[in-house]
Amino acid sequence: MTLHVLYFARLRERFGLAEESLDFAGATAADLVAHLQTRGGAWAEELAAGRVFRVAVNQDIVALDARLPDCAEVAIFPPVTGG
Amino acid sequence: MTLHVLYFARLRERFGLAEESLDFAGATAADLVAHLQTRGGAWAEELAAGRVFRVAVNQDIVALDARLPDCAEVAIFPPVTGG
Amino acid sequence: MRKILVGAEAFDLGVEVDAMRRGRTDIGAIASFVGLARDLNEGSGVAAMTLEHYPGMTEKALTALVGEACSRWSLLDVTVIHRVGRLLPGDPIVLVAVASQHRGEAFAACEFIMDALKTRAPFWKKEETPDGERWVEARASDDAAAARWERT
Amino acid sequence: MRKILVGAEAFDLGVEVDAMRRGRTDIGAIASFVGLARDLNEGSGVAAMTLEHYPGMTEKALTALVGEACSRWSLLDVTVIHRVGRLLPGDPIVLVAVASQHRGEAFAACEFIMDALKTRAPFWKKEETPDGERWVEARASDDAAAARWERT
Repeated sequence: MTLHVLYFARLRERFGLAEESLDFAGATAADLVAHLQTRGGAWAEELAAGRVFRVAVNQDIVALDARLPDCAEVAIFPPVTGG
Repeated sequence: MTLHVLYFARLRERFGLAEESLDFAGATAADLVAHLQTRGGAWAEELAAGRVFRVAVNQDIVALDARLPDCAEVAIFPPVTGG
Repeated sequence: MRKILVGAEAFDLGVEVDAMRRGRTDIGAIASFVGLARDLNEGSGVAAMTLEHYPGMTEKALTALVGEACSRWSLLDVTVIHRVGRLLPGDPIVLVAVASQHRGEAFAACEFIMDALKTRAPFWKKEETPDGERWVEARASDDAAAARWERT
Repeated sequence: MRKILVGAEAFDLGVEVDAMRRGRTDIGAIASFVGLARDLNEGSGVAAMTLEHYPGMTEKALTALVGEACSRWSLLDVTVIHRVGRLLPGDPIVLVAVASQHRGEAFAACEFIMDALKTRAPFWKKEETPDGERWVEARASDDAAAARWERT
């Protein structure tokens, strides 16, 4: 499936990337995270087990076992700190 | 002792009196209330046992058994309804 | 920095809150409240209301409850303004604004001051309704709201 | 009547609250909150901060949490404004104003919206300190504040 993936705040800076389109063979948010970890470097570090980050699918925050619909907009970002 | 007594809101209207100076022989706020009840009419009615009113001595709300200092400013009024 | 005002004049929330924060960079949170005269109360239309108070005791009571708020929470500034006299539906009656470093304290202190004011400050409302004038009765819900803040 | 706005522009609390009450006589209570940029956080001086957000999801998240507030409390109007971009100490960041017939609901909904916004709306703060730039870390106290509103 094709995904549009967005990164925000510290993750955007550490990955050096705000957004990308991905052809992706997995099924869930956890699969996507595992795939991104294989890129190594900041990807492996920031998305490692035990690191705290959030995943939103089509602009709703989801749990890591959420299934990804085709053409989904997926965003990965640190816990929010607004207000 | 001499007291300066003030009445507010519904009590002021029913007594037809906003303030008065009183020579008073009693000791407590309850004594003053009993004395005022003897005036009969609205006084007896509004200050009867079971009616809800407040007494302030020198601008602090007190319980009925509070002793009255000489020259005290005593106010009798309905429960407050500001804000 | 506390400002306590009782009078007939209208107030402006924006002006009061701007005055609190002007020239300061240590305030993180300002919680505020405005109470307004409604056109309906206890099922009757209200054409106007008149607020009576006990001059002297009013300021003393407000000062005491603001002081209590300042001793319970870490506050940077407090403003309380309460109008008296005749007011029309839609008119602001009371303003409470509380500045603090953090929002939890600002919210708690602002609500505490309003709840305490409702039961401890000597104001009385008289409403003009189609059936004539009537004094507003104290509400049990206001006593309950104030009692929430009592510490054991 | 709900107004939700995310942008770089400054806002004016007085203007927003006046807009809520203008021409109405049914509002009894307006609780409002303004969050401001402070010059100190976590022990470091803060010269400025930059707020980043997730355009689209921000508005969706704010709309959802305002809708949740409207379903939990009887509200007459709600305004939420959140700024993004670079802000200086003393600058207002966020405004929440809630109009209701009664103060208890206005206070509760206003505080709920702020607590929910802190944990559910995609904003991130980056501070400029003497030691360089740093992203603000999420605070456990914000999670705790939001959890207070969870219904069992």
